[in-house]
Amino acid sequence: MFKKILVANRGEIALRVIRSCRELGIQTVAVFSEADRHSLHVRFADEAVCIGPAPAMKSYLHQPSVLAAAEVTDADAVHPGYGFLAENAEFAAAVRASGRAFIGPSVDHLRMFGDKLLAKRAAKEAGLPMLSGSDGEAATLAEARAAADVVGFPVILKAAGGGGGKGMRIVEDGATLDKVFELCKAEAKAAFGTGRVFVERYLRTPRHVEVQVAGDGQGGAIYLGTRDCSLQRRHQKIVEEAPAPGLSDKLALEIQESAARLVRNVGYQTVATVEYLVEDDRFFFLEVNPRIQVEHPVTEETSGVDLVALQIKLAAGEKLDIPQESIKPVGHAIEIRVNAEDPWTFMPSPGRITGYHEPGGPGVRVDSVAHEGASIPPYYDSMVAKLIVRGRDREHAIRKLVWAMDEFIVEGIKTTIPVQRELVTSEEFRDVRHYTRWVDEWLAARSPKE
Amino acid sequence: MFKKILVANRGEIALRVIRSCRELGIQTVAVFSEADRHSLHVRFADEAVCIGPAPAMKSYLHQPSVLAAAEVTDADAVHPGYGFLAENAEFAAAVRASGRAFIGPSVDHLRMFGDKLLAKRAAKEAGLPMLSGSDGEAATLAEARAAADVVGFPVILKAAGGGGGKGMRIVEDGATLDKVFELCKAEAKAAFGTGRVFVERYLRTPRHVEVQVAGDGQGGAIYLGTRDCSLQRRHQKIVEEAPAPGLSDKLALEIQESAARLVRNVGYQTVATVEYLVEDDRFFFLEVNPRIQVEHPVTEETSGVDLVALQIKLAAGEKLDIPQESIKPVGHAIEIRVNAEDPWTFMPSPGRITGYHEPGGPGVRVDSVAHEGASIPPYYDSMVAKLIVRGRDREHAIRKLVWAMDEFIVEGIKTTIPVQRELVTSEEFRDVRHYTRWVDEWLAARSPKE
Amino acid sequence: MDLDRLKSLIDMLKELDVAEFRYKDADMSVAVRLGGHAALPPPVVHMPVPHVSAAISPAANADDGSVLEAPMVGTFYASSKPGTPPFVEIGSRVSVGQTLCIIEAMKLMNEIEAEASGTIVARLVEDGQPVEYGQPIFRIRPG
Amino acid sequence: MDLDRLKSLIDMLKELDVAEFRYKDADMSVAVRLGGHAALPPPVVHMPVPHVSAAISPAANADDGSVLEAPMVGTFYASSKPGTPPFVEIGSRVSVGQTLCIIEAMKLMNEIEAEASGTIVARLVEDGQPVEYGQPIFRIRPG
Repeated sequence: MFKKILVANRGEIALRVIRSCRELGIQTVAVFSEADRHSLHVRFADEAVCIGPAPAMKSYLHQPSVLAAAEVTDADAVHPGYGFLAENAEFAAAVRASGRAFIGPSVDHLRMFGDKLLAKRAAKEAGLPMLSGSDGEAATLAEARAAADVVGFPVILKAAGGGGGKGMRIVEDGATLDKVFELCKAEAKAAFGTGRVFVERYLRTPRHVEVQVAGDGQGGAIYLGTRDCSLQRRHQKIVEEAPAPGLSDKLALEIQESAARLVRNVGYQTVATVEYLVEDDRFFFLEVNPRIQVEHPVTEETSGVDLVALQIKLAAGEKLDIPQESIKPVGHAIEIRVNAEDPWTFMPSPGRITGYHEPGGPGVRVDSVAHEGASIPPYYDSMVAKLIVRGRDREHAIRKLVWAMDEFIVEGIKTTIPVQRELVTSEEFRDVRHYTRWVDEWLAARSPKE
Repeated sequence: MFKKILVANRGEIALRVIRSCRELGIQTVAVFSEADRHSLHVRFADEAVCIGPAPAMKSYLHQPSVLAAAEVTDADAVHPGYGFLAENAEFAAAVRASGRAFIGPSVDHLRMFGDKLLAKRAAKEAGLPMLSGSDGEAATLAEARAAADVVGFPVILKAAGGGGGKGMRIVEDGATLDKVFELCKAEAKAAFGTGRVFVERYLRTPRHVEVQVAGDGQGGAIYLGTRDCSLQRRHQKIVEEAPAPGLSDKLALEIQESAARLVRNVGYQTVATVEYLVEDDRFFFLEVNPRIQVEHPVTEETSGVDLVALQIKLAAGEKLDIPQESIKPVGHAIEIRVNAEDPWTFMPSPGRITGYHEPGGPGVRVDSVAHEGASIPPYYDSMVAKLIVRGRDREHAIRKLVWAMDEFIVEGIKTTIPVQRELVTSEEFRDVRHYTRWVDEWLAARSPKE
Repeated sequence: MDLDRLKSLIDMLKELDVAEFRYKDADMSVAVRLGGHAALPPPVVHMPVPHVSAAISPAANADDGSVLEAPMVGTFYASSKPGTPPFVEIGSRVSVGQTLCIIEAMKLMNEIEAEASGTIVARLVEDGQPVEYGQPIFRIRPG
Repeated sequence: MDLDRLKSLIDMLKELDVAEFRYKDADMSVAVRLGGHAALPPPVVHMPVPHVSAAISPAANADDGSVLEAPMVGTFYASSKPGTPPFVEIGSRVSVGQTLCIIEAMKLMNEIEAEASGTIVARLVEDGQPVEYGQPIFRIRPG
């Protein structure tokens, strides 16, 4: 097992990693920018190194500084958290070249799942149900037109280098496709370094369902349950739950087995999330996130498995010691991302927290580094806390969540709690009639001027 | 079900009750003394009434004020929490006389379990194993001598009106008994209103094991698991865990079944704790606490049952809807009472909290109304928070607890966390070699001058 | 220098969470800086607590006499029975021991008496309304 | 000084979320700074963070010249190779662009140069020690 892990991240996920390290008896090194000198992730690590000024490009994203911090502290592994360098194959390679473990997948798997076309090919080879489309790159407008004509408009044009809601465009008709195709390729090239794009069938009202999986790179792979993250604003998840509600037992089993099959098929080692779109009892492969995800706690709460500890153990070369049969998710868990944003315009609201109280009691979990007197800096994402509740069933979890939100005091800055409260108490959410673009439509209908 | 519950308490237990009420859709009324005007239990209730000045005798213990608050707010039930008026039969009778529900047992059961002699008789009738002794009141010195001679010195002389560690004295020999007997009776009379005392065998190194039970007054009674609270300082519990470690399956089953039998036998309605002493694989009835207890969360975490919600439902006349077979405790939970006290002298350390961060993450629960800027007033008990952790097994729970304690920031006042950290990491605790007076001996050995 | 007035000033500044204070006029000048620990920071509670008394408007100006606070929780009655005239009206002269109102709690009618003689300036609670401990019920100008 | 008027003033300032207030007229002047908002309260972190730099004593007096901070994370070397004399000593005159030390990170030797000419007053890091970004490494009196 590792002796000392450098946590190449900040905020709640850095503290989350430190928590599991402490339980496993592993020393920790925090890195921080000048803006985060007083952050609790710094206080709770055994050692801490300032790696640069506030802008992420000069600190958390600056690979030489992170690597040098690992070197001077003699850390034998690096945990990237999520975001920042977590899916950066070059960084993973550099960490490993320096003789340290990168707590994440192989460089090949990072490249495979970082490229949507390669990911789709791997999913197809594993027999996962795919959205119809160009079946590979649409290199020319003619190829894109041909694919769109077969699939039927509207189609979605996606950049191979995109993902997580970035680099995609809905195209309503052929004339529009003619107009935007080259532009899209140019944009993709500029944003992601590759101009390869592809055409996919566009679903109108899909739900976002994903499966938490883990593989040990030695032929072992398990699934740990489904999650539904269909409450999204502009493709950004704001509420997540486990298990995904409203799936038939058959569908839930199929979707999970297919996810584990993909992981097993490519010999993947560590935790990952396989994402799907679900519409009308059918599911379609979307993408793979080869890292720990923001919403991992809802799976922890239902499965009882510490996913970060599992991730660390797998990175250390341990075999998967959890038989599939032993994973029996219990109850229902929901997470909201409490962001420092105006709840209706979603404008960032950085600043100092002047009053703070976290909800507690049975079934309530808060992952956060916030406290009274702490500042949410304007340089990074706006997350203040993750609030996770666990109930006997979905209805119980929703009731518990509503009260926990009412009990969550964050003063001095605005948070997204008010909009999340309305969303989780809506009839659409209760009856599972929501879909990935529902929040956007609901917000537009709510304030037509926005 | 009730429409509006007045919570006749303060601090974390008041908030705990409010949390379950919210989940059940019940309105809440907080009462508060002038010292607690800014307490979070006041903020989170739907209504709040100031019932008097800071001293408890003039506010939380002042029955007319509490009753009047229920009257003016039109509450249809009163939840007493623990401490204060929770076991006061006169108060329970007055609440019921005013046409409201008292969320607790019947007046008869409060009287029965409030009098240790009546409680012992009930336990004996239910066939529970009893400590040998005077078998009822030792009305005269001669009776006490006779009982002590049979049992063998040292014996313990207990006041019928005592309980919870109060009103008892260890008597080493006959000469001492002669000297203290009348004094004890006089002290008991002064402290508890009754001078009745009894003689019991004294165990040198017992563990304190208790069973969480619930009855519906209609013949239904279940047990929800064992707890061990053997880490005590001067009879005050400071660390509690569930299940009780080191009991054989047979003993654990017997002790739990006997507890449920007692509750069933007397037709008890609501939650209670049956307390035992355990020594050398034998168990002996100690007393019954007819209320929700401070340490109830460890049972909630292992059984998955919301005990406060259950208590409220039972008070509303609902039948016990949880079959005994469905209670399958999972994992291990430990609670520490974070008190505002010097960790080594246990001198109260009231004052203002200048920095505060609660631990979080998987398996960590905090029940508290503390926050940065809050004050721990000198008028009441010194509890700042209850920290509860849940692990796969006892060893995992201890590891998690240690880190959670390290992560708990309470600045501006002293807390008991440092002594609790040493206790739970001791070999004696790990190997379950501790007993009810072990902490006192350990403390004395640690600093001989104390 | 009047020490008592100075103490009142500092007490007030502390209560108001003032960090620094300077004052100067023809007669005097004073400068006070309050220590970090002395001043209580504002509590988390900023929102009004929905007290039973929330609907009752707070007392007016501080120089409008002294406030009589409810000595107990209960229901405020201005008169001995419904339909009868109130014990006192605005402008009434009252003397020590005179009954000003009734606070009823648990069927007990508690007569609340004047602690000093003076003139009723304001009644701060409506007839039949609940009051909590310490809630202002009358404003009385002494004399 | 009228305490009641003063209280009303401060109440108003607080309500308006004013941090500092000064007023002066012919008769009087008053200045108030309100706690809480004006000055940032100390952060929760009171205990020294066990930085890699924890062992290094902080720079002395502020007037002892200006501080040169490490521009990157790495290992500090006072000389180009072990056993060779250091680039600079205490009392050395240095000019702009002169190499003062090396910070090694990921096998890269980064020469750190003087940004201004002056005299080395103190070296704040020991040879071979790790440094973090922004950590003071030299104190230099300009001129």
